[in-house]
Amino acid sequence: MDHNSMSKSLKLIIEALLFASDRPLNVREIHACLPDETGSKITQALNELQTEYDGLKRSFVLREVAQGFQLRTRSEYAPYVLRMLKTSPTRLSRAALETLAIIAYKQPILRQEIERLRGVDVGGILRTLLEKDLVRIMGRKNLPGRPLIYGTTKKFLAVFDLKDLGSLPKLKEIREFGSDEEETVPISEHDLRNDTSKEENATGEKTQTTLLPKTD
Amino acid sequence: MDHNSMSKSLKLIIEALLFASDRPLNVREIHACLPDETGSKITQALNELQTEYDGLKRSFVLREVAQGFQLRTRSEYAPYVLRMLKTSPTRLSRAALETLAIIAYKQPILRQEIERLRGVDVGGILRTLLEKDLVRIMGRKNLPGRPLIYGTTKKFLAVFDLKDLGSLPKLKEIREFGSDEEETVPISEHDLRNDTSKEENATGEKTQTTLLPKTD
Amino acid sequence: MDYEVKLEIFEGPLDLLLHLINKNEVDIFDIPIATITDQYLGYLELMKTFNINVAGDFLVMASTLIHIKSKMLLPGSHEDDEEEDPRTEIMRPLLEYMQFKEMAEAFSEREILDRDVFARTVIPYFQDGVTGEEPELDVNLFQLIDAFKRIVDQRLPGAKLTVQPEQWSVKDKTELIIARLKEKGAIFFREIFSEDRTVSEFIVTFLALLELVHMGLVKVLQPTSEGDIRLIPSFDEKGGNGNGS
Repeated sequence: MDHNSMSKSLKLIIEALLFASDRPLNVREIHACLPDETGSKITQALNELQTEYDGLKRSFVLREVAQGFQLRTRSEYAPYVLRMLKTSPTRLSRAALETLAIIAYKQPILRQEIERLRGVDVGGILRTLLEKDLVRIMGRKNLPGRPLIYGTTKKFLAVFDLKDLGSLPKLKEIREFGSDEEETVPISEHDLRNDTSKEENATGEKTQTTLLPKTD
Repeated sequence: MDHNSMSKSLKLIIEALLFASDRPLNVREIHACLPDETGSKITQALNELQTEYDGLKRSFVLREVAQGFQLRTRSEYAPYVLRMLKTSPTRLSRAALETLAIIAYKQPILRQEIERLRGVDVGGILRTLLEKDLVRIMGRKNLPGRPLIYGTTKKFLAVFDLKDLGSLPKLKEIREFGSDEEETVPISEHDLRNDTSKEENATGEKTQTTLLPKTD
Repeated sequence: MDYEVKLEIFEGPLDLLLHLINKNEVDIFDIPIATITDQYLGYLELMKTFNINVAGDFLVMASTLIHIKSKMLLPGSHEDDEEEDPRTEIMRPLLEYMQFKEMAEAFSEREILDRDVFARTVIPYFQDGVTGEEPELDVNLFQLIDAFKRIVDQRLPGAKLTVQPEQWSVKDKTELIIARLKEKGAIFFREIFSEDRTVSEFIVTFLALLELVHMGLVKVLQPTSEGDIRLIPSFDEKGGNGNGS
């Protein structure tokens, strides 16, 4: 009885770990979170969970894949899941976000000016931003080669919940926020302040912006 | 019988969607994946799933947050999950929480009003809250200097386990000339919304931008 | 000295005042202003002793307290019904502050995401479970350029990529591509080069395509990584002249 409830709670702990993990977990990794349990008990609990989900006929199963165990939806639900994921917010990479920010603040702007500010080629990013309808071509500049002039779109305003471009916080206002010593996460505003520097910060690609689709 | 199995499969499809989503899904979004079902059937299925998870005593539950539904682990498993994720939990300083509380209850609100209520400069804290996407800039007030107006985000609701602004815990009124501290003033979402429109700030109530600080 | 030398850091004057009120266990609706003012000033002194920069907000409150204290000392003034209790000036903000402190406390006791409860995270695994209609693969600029290089190599082996005086303008080629897309709906990438004879012409055609892609007028798709790249129009006017079906 006691043993039973023990192993039940072990099973549930493992379930919680699998639930919250974004990748498969192997027995060793689970064991690291539960040092008081033995590896064989963990394996047993995993097997029991597997049987349990099959028995419960839920929409997900516990699959053993190369790298460990992972909760996955059953393949028969894939069409629905795919439909959901397709309407999911699209992500913008940090690089795209920075480019977008430069355009938003400096528009009307030429590509070469954006590239001067970012220090890298922005062709691909510009295309993505154009495709996502966040950026538009405003016209051409009377310069050799007639370069394109970029600016932001109406959708840009909608996506970032801005009434108009005037509602964009000014750089001065962002600077006035000062810094919070306690917990500071480096973020785009900061990069905006030091336009040209920060290029060597290549760790950046982790931060992503989620663009939530309009919900009306 | 047929009806029964129909609704069971609807429940399972919804479960699969919730399971595969990293954000709360609302009825409208689920409906978009299941155009043949009615909204009320989806709502019913969601409610049934909620009861079911509670009954099953699994490690996760279905919560209604940020005007949507999301599967979340039960709080008792937090220590294990944190160990697995190898991250420190979401943390906000006391000052940040106080500022957030002021913004949540008084929105739309100007920085100077927040500072009057807290008695100190809140620049650094505001920056942190904006970075963490708990607070957003709603627009500008028609006052000299066109100061920025602040409000809370959808992520704020999601992080603090709130269905909507109307489900904020009631603000305790401290009676000026009595000792009855139990009296409460209901602040409905409606009131908050009205305030918003008073500001002529029709930027819409949805938060569009989410900056996700990704955990490695 | 009566002070325990344990300097707490306060968020601001209201925070400090509230601390003194709690420490003295006095009623916020009947603050013993003289005592509290003395302790408040004592604390500021202590901060100075420790070389802590006393923020202006603290000093403003100090003068407010002294002002209230002097008002209270005037005989009878605070018993006069017609005049407001001078302490109201600090009582109101203190009450409001307390209210939000309490709410902040209530907030922190909630089941906070990524502290107490955890949601599912993005999982890309669904892809391998799905068969059939794989969505089109978006090609990036590099792949596009790479494909262009392949065509040049195939058609003009050993040709040197030297730029000659321009015979074709990007604008001409842009119009050509658009015309073809309007006519056929979708074309293969290599088709747009079918009439090109020189490397410079290739380049101009290619630049024209890039321009169109930049402007969002053409979408470039590649069904599989080895498959032929296809171009589809995405202009507003949909083809035009009555293609019934």
